[in-house]
Amino acid sequence: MTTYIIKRLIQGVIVLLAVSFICFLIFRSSGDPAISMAGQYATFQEIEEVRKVFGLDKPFYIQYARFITNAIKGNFGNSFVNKVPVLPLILERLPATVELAVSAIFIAFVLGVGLGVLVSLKPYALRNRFIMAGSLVNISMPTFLTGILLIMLFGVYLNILPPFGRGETVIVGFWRTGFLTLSGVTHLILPAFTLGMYQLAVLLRLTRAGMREVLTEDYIKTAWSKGLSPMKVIFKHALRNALIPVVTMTGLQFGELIAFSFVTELIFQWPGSGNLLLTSIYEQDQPVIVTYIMLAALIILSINILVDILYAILNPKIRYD
Amino acid sequence: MIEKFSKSKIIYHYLHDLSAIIGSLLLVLSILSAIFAPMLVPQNPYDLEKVSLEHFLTPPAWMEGGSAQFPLGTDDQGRCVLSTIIYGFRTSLIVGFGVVIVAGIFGVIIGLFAGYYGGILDAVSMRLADIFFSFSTTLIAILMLGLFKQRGVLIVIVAICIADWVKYARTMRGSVLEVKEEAYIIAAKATGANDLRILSKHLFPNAIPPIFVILAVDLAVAIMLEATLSFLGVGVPLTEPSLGMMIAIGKNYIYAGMWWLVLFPAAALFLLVIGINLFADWLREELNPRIER
Amino acid sequence: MTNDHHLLEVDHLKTYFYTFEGVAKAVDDVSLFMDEGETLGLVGESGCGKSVTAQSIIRLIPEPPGKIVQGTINFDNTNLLELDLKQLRKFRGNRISMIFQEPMTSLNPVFTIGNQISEMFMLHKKLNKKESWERAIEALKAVQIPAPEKRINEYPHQLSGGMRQRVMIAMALSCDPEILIADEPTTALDVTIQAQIIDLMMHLKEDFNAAIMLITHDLGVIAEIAQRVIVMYAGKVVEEGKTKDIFEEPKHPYTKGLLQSVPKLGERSRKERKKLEEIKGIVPSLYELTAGCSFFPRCPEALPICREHIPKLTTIGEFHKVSCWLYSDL
Amino acid sequence: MKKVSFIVLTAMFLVFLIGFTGQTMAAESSIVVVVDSPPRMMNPHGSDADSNLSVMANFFDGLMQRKGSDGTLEPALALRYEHPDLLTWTFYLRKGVTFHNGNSFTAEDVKFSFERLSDPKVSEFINTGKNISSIDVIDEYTVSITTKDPTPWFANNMHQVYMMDKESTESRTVGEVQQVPIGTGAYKFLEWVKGSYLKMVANEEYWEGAPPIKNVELRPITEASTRFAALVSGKAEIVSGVPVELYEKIVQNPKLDVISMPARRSIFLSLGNKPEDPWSDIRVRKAMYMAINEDEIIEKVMRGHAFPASQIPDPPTIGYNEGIKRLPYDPEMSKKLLKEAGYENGFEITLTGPNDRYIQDEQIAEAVVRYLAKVGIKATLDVKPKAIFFPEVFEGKLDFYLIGWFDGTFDMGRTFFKLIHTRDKEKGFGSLNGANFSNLDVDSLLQATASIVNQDARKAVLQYINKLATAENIACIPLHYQEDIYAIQKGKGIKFQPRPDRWIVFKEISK
Amino acid sequence: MKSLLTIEDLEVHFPIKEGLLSRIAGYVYAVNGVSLTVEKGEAIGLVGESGCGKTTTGLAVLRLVEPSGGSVIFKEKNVSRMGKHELRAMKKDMQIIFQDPYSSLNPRMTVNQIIGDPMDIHKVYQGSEKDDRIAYLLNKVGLTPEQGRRYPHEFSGGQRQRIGIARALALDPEFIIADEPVSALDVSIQAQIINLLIDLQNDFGLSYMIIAHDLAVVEHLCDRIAVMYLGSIMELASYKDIYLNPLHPYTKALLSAIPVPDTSVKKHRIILKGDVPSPINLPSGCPFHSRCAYRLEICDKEKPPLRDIGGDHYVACFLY
Repeated sequence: MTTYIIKRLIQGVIVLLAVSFICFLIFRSSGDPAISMAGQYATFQEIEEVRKVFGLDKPFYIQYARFITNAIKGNFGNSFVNKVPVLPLILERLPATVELAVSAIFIAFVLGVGLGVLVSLKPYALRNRFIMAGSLVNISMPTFLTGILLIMLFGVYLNILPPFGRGETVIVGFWRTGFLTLSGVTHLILPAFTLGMYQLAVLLRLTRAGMREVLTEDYIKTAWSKGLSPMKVIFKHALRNALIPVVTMTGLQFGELIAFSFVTELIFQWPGSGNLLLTSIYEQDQPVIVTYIMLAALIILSINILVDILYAILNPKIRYD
Repeated sequence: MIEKFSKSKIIYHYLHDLSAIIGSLLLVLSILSAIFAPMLVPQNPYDLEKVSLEHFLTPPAWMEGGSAQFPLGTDDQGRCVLSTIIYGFRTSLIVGFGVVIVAGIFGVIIGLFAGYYGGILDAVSMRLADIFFSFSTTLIAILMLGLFKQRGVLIVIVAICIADWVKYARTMRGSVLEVKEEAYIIAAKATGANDLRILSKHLFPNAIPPIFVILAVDLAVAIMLEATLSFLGVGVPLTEPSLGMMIAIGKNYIYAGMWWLVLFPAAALFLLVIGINLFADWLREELNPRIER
Repeated sequence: MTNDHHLLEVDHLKTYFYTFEGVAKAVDDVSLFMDEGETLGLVGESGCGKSVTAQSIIRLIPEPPGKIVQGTINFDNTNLLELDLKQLRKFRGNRISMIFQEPMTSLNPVFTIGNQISEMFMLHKKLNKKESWERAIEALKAVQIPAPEKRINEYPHQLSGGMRQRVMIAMALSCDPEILIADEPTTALDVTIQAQIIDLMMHLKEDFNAAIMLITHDLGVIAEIAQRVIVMYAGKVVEEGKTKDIFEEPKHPYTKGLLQSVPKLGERSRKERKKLEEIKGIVPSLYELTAGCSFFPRCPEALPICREHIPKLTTIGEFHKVSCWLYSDL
Repeated sequence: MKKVSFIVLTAMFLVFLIGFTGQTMAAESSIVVVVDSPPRMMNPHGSDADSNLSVMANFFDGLMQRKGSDGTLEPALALRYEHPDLLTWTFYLRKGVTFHNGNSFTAEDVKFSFERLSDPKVSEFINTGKNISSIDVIDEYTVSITTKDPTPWFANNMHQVYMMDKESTESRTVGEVQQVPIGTGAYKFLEWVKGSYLKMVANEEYWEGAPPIKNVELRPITEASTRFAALVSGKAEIVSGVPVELYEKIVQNPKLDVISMPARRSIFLSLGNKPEDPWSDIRVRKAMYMAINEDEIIEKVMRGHAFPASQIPDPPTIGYNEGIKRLPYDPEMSKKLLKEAGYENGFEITLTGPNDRYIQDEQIAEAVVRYLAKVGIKATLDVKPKAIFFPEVFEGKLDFYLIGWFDGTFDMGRTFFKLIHTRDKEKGFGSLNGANFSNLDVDSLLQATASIVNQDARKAVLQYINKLATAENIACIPLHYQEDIYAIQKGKGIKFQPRPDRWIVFKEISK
Repeated sequence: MKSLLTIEDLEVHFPIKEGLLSRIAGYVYAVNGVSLTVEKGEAIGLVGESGCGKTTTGLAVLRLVEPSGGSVIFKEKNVSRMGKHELRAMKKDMQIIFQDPYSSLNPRMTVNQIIGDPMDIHKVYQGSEKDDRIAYLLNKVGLTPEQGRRYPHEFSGGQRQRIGIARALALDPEFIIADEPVSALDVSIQAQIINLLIDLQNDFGLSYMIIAHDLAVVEHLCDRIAVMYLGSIMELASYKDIYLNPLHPYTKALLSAIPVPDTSVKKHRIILKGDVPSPINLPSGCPFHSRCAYRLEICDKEKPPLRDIGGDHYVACFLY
């Protein structure tokens, strides 16, 4: 197990380097940040000077090497646009994103697994056909559309839920949370559902497929033949097995949600890091983008490793030798 | 799985599965309307001379101020919404099929060789897959915009493919690893068949079915992605209408009460995608060896 | 005719499966009985309905597509088919228990074997966790698993096939059932392990005084341990009788053919090689049964009547019944 | 178990209460203002974007300030200035001004602030900074600044060069300076949650007297429709950048007032005249001009919220020429001109433009492309985010692009050097002349203006240059001046007068 | 006369990789020094329980798995040293039949294509000759030429096994390895396939290596039988000697464990203790010593060699 984790970490570092390199490459070849950094009225020479100050005149590989050496020391440089250190800039926005992602994945997991089990027991019942149709609707709607339609319905026509922003927040230690105020929670509802909707459908379908498969297994027959109650058979013997791929998927999706929820954040004007990323991309703020993507890769990677560990706990057969 | 692969059975199942029929009908209708768009539409939204600001923001025909010339109304540039939707299908389907064909072929080839030969080839291509997979497709597309500084259908296809081939490669690899162990592959080796023959005649045809399911699902995903990218303003150019862009434009008019700018393209996008998904669902069940219908 | 004090009595059981290809009459009018402490062998080829019969008894048929269409299953004066799930559960595992063919898949892979065995005690004996655990260790001891205190914390995949089947037996016998249904318990095992398991089952049967319904396609196993044998073919009982009668004086052409077609160890060494007697043709699909006797197309002794009419099970000796027109009249 | 959940619930309830009381407390003499783009940083020199300068105007003061709906230049931290020769500017500072941290404002702070301008790590006013050759502190309240080149508009720019406290800026880390502003402004910084809000509180010791509104919360919302939602739901008192497509809705809303203000920014299409291009022919350029139905653009695309423009500068700017008139919309004439020039069958051209910079920028460009198509010119539309677009302008690779301009100095001299002077890397002229327009007469006249200080003389020369470039040579096709639309909550007694530069200076608002 | 096939000290060890650099942490010792000869026209049986290496031995002979040591001489040529082309040509003479009639036929090919495939590969029987040959083979294995146009899933298990046999016969091989040819079939079908194999041997003068776990099947089909345990041959003798005069304790246990469908035969059953040890951690000395009732002191130290104790009866046990 330990060797496995070390192996994954080493792989992760390589992935991280590759990812940062690709991002760096794209942005180096995409535009000259010095132009916008020098101000509207700067002359060609002044821009050249700016380039020198920021080392943008150096060859690409030197810039990259410098970026990486600094990054190892924890210094990811300053934002070209905001001129402040990049890492705190992103971290400051992270709690909003994490809270959104956590709520979304919570909704998706609880409802997805619950409905998935329900549907798997009697796949042909009318009610369950409706649930399945609903899940199909969910996976057939791009997130932005879900968001807009929810805003249209609840924010504009019914006007019962706030359609944008994060509401009132409270600082607990270093963490700015919206969970603890009523306004924070109501603001969370629409974006969390928007973000979680697609995942909900995916988890529902995965649970259903898993349950349907598991329910035909011999050990379920054994469990019935032991005289166990349906609750025990379904929730202990069947669900535990069906959950293995579901938990894996949930973990992977959670990573994705934290790292790449910018579409939802954009639509709901959520002050999270995804929104920051999007703004930075439009503003070509290269240090923010590269750092963000590296951070995202790191988050996804750590979650993947955690998922693998969880997988091993859930599935005693796996020992990663 | 192969056991159940009887042709008559597939047709029978198909004809007895209402959702599969509805799904494929929706898909076929969209494809047909996309192909025959120039003959169908009241106004060609690509023809810059025909579109005129004169008719901007006309409501649907049945509403007050509506005109029979524009059954579903017009957008803020005076484009006929119905025509734009039909042309939008074109963009969606070109991107959708473009992605599944390009990413599919690339991914399948990589997966086939990685799975069959294993070793370094396998390790390298799968690590590569990890790297590309750790980006989200939307993000790649936005980054591509930075690289090319231009928008275009081709760039959208390339952008989506960059992360998308991974799905195919992984699925194909998994499928190949499974089929590789089948006795008929060993039997083919035992009769002295060379690698090329084994790959093409024995391995490929048997490892490919799971790809069909991915293909169908991915078509829907690619279409949704194109819409998302166009919605974000990094998809196809403004002059080549796409459903996502229509929604993006229309969203500014939600509060102004001009619902037709969002609702019609949204419904069109939704019907197209759900059609594909219905079909994909049916295909998945059909090709799934484990679940008896 | 039948003894009134049978432990289990299955009457005119019909279990059908409704699928795409049509209706599969997996069990078609099967009647059988079991007495206390006896070992009944249920033998037949794949798809003959022997497993479905057994699963019908404790109602494990998946619905849909399966359905018990007709019949009664009387156990201790109760018709099991009339019970609701809650009542039925008092029988399952407690008074009638079952072990399955694949020891690899019939234990839940994500729970320790201790967890899975102690569940039985908690459920049927209402013991607490600790007591159940201790009883589980005893049960493992009873099936001769070495170091049960250690093994009890292991997961199924950590055990060999033989060990797993022992665990299944321990679980099945944990509540002193009156009937143990063993569905191909040794088919997946090697012969030397099979010998161990059969030996174990026979010992335990005496200790627990349970009746065993042994379902297998292996005539050798039946010959060695069953007291009575039921031969099934295409969902129907074709012959039934004491083991000695069936093996030494088989009446039904199918039984005869089956016995002759099996290569017997040492036969060639003793009697020189000859070609095996084979039953021509293939096992019929349950969807394409003919109107008359299902064995008719393959039967070397077929009569014209066999094509048209299904023969009835006729008694031809003490406990010996056969379903063949050669032995009965219209 | 139960006990724990009880405690948790109570705790949550208490936090809720605190949350609510926090909300209600802020109600007294406070406003929430929604703007369309967020401040980037709290460093007054760090960004020359109006969105940032506007916010900084509340924390900081310049030596001068602009006031009122016409943007009159008035003294601020400087009481007056002298301009003894072409290169020298002497400022006499206001006495008794203190920074928010209590430090008093002196000539040393002015010197420090100007020096800071040329450090690219903290400043985007490099051009201004590098142009200064020396800063002499004459006494505690007098500073003399010498520029390298004659810069007639130097003082006109002083409202956006903010004065910082030398001591606190040097003693704090760069990061802290970027986050927490310490200025002399009418408002003191309270809290900034990036992406959410910026809170500030009145500076009771402000040299101009304490501002009427005590608490201000600034909420940036980039999505136009979301801004609207904030307004309608009553979450904001003042909203700037009201989308034109929602104008009617707001007017109809009885709870809202709409104020529209002609903005100074003009929108135009820049056009080059490289000899190999078809559009180097003045007839072609005229034809393109006449093909565009600007009235329809204003009516439909801008929903009537724009004014036709005939030139780049607006009336208050030095260089505005009343004599320049728009060419009429005449597609027939346009086709005729094209035929004369030998482009009967049109030609291909790419129209580039930003899609996140000006009001309806994308839509305007799209409409232009279609007008051109109607006279046979095949224009390809290529719109992109401003961060990609502007460097392309700078690199001078474009043929034809949509851009907007407004010069904070109210003097066209600086702008023309950027926009229509021939590109000259050595001298740094024409850096935003992205389509390579070149006219030597314009160039030489422009260079001559640098040493003209007399305002009337400047005006005359600049007007002439303007006419030469835009009317006679069609260096650009002017479209319109934008209109800024603000919405405010009715019945709260809010007095708000929009400024020509689109800044929102809170000390000018009362309630 | 030279033997048709000579296997000498054949070893197959599969590496187990683990750790960061995928270094080899150990081996699965599947086959450990197997020596055998097969004469022309002879059928030899390989019996043993699952995991004893009998299938691996069969695959290694055809080089479908690479042997780690030892040599395989087929028709006086060393198979282990053959190049790609030679190996391919060799497969004309040596073929294999698989256990699972369901997975051993390519589901995407018709029966005709399956049987014709080897002919295409080796470019023999082209054109109409090929069709004739396929029809002939189908007939030979008891199927009709019409059935050749169908796909494998349309057949029952026994029929599929016939197709597999027809494929093996396609190139007119001299030697066929049959890996558990009947174990997946129903009892009544097993006899049909066993009889077919006997008929084909008589008709074509084939040599067989029959790999099976069922001693009764092997006894019926084979002239000589090798009993394998943990990758080694324990005993090798004629079918008669194996049954009537088993010497190795393992052979004895195996024989006694097999239930006989005959109520008249009552016999004493030897129950072995425990499970077969893992082929990853081979026991020292005799592979069987941990379960052997007649264990001597030497048994856990030294591996007994396979010795001829007279009458072509080989046994690997220190008792003899």
